[in-house]
Amino acid sequence: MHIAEGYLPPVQAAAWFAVSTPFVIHGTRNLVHQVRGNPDAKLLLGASGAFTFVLSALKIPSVTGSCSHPTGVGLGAILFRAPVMSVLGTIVLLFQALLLAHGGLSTLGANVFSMAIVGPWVAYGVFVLVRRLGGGLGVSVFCAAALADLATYCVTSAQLALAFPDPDSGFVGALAKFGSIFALTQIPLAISEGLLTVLVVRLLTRV
Amino acid sequence: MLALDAAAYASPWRRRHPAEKALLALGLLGCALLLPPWPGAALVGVTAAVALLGPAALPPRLLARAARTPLLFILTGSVPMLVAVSGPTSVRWAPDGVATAGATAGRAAAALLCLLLFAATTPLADVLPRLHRIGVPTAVTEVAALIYRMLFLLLDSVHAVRQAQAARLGYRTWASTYRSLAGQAGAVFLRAFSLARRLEEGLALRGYTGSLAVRTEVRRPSAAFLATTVLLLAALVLATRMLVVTG
Amino acid sequence: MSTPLLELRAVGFGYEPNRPVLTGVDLVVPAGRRMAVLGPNGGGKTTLFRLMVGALATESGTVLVGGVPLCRNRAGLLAVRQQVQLVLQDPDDQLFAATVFQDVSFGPVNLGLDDDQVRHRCAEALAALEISDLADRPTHLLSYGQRKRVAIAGAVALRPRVLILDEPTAGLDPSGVEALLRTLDALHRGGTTLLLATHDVDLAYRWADERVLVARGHVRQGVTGAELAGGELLTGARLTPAWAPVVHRLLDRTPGLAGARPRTPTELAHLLDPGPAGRAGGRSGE
Amino acid sequence: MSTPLLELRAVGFGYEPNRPVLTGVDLVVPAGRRMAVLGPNGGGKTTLFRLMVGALATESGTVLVGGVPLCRNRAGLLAVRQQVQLVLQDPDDQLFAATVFQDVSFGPVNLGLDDDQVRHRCAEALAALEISDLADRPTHLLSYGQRKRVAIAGAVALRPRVLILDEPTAGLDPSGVEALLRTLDALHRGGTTLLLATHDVDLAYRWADERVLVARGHVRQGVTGAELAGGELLTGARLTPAWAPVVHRLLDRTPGLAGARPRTPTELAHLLDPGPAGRAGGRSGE
Repeated sequence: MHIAEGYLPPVQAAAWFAVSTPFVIHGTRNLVHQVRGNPDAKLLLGASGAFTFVLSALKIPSVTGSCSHPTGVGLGAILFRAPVMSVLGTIVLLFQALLLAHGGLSTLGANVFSMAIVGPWVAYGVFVLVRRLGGGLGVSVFCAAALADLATYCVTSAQLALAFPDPDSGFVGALAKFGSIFALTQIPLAISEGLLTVLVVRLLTRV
Repeated sequence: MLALDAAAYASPWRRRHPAEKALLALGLLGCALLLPPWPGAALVGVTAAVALLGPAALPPRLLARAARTPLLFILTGSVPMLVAVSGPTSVRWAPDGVATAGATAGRAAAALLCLLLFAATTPLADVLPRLHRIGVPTAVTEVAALIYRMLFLLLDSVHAVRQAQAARLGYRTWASTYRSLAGQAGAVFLRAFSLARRLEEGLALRGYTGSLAVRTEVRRPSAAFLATTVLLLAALVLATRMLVVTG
Repeated sequence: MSTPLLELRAVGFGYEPNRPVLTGVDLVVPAGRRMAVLGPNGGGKTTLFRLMVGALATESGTVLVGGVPLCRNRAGLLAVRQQVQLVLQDPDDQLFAATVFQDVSFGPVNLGLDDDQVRHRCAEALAALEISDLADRPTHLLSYGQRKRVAIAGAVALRPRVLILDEPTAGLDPSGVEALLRTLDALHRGGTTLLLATHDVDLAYRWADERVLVARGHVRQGVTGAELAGGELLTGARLTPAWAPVVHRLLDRTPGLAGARPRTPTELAHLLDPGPAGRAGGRSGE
Repeated sequence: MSTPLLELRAVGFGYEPNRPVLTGVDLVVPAGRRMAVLGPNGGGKTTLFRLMVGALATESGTVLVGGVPLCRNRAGLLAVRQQVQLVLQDPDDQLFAATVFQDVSFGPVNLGLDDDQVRHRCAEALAALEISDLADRPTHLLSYGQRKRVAIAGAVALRPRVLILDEPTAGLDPSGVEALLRTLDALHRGGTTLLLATHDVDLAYRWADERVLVARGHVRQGVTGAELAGGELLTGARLTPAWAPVVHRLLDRTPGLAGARPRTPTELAHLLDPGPAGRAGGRSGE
């Protein structure tokens, strides 16, 4: 769920940069530390980032007949933990903006917050929680990936609702409007992504 | 393989210093965001489009292809602004709906053209090794450069895997499509990590011990280009002001 | 004469407008033939193959599969894919399941066959490629040559009438090449028509029933042995001549050896010295 | 005699205990030689190369670089890498930077050279590989053959005295192979000692000053042309004989051609028919 370039009013775009920055800095410290201890980690991180980019470029069919893209953050967070995903996610979002015109530079802060921060943290949190509650690997992975996808979409809807409150019912009404228009594609997509992630993890645990 | 990326390498502005193009495109982007959408964003959008199709010589076909998907998103995103809701059943046309939606879509479309102006003229290869000069930690720029190199190898493989699956009837039914997609993701995952391992060995042979520093091609920012850009931006701001006052 | 399995008539294609990759291609693939497709890298071999299996749409001209024009809708592609299978050069691009058996079963499962039939098809394909013992192995732990065989088995499991192989011998060592060619010959005896791309002119000379040259956007069928001995055609295609046809000319001048037609150095050595050394070499070269 | 650039004495190695990959390897690489290293896949060629550059530690025996025993600490490896460079078969295993120039600059920058020297070294290496025009091009938009040259340029930029190339001709078409060999010969004339792994016996026969056979864990230096014509040694290494030495035996029996030593089919064709056709072919094969 990328917010397009220039879509947010300048003040809000700047505010989202301010919100995201501490998380990305924290992730960057984490990454720099990891790389200093083990130079070969750079190559693994590079591979992970490239994998996330390519995963998000897979076209998966959704109910409406159109194709949509998985976010890839669920799998990424399960495999590489949330803080590092915030940096890799930021790089990937920048690449998506510059290589695919998907998302944008002014909306990078907002997109980073929904897709590189909230998504991975929710995925990671849900995964750990469901595992602790005794869920199997499949169930945990499904919940993590599907909920991460849903959380990303909720955050994006909220960001848009904040920017464009409804003239009658304000933020809540706008949230309902944006939420329902994207729910059409996003709920089936979240389920798809959950199922797909389970299949991938199964494939990977078998090899 | 990625049309915008390939266009950036083929662009007549390829050899310009990335800072020149950044000033122009980001300056225009700033104007698109900060100036009133009418007539500011409109002027900026036209300027960016003229720069892209004129001196930057981007083929119009490519511009249309690159802009299609984001424009679709901009338009769907504007639909909710047209209506106002106060309850589950009470929906009416929003009083300023058309104005808000129009202003937002106009601003976003202009901003998109600014983004494309940068993306279609400035290869990431020229940007990434210079990012450390503006304070991005080297570890991050080096990882970003590796991502950039590896993603093309992986896109190649995903493309080939998809073809091979189609040849073996992998997209006949809903179920086979999901199986095929999982296969693609799994294959790319394994590819990504074998790539990392092999590159690790290959780079060790080249003497890698922790730094992936490289030299970039020599380019100097052109003072004329920078000055023209500043003048252009100032002219845009002034023109918008005047139009707002007179309008 | 019976209908050719595959036929191209005046086919033209380009990836970008006004930059043709192939023009005016006429090609007939009769049943039961072993064809070698020779050409330099970037000469259009892979493009030709992708047109043949409907992975690309022709710009002009027609592709006929079993006499019927190829139609790139769902049903048409399904029909083509059960008759013609293309195996790409890099096996890693075609293996995506966890184990060899799962990978080979991909096609039969997608055909909607029942469990028993899927098993039967897989067993058959694995046996044909002489890799039945690898069935349960994870694909990514196999050697390059083994992965090549698994990729071919995945195509064979669909029981195609025509099997197209893009550079199947690339990256194999001489004994690997010989072993693969023996396996392909067994498939051929089983009734499969084979097209094999290569830039090894000697290989094309000794293995194929017919040679096709693809270079500079043009396709030339029925290339003769004499043409593979050197000359304009090869030079134009940036290929080097084969030894065998040149050696045959030399043999015709050598007292007592005129008319001999050895296809490999081993056969030539055996001809020169039919003693035990020659014969020992003969065994290794087969 | 001067000290050999590289020497292996009684070297043994295995990846797992009690499963030796190489045993009792003695090998001398004198300065200025062009050596072909022949052997089947999995025969130990790549392992041998990795031992030579210190990427693997010997289990027994010694590797001497310029007469000095190779020491695998940081300083020792740095010293070796400035003298001996290994280029792997797949260029994608060694290319990591976004453009050709950036990639080639990695080695010199890593050596700590100043900016001018780095640029000088890069220009020199790109010119040696005849890819100066590619300097600005992105790595991911190059052809396979171009990427191979960039990978070699990355090694050449370190000005090694010995350049080891693992299967550099694999995947190239005949004209690509010839062009690369010409480039390597130019490097050789410039003073670089070359080791080139291949399983093309004909290539080893015609290109190299000396041939080394690596098979079944053993290394045999100074393989003769007669041995490449067939026999135990080749059979044991699962390699097929070369045409040229067998053809030479045939020529010695042919009236008027005894003693002629053509190394390629083109040269043989020219010998049989020194007319314009032969000459035209001659140009293409060079």
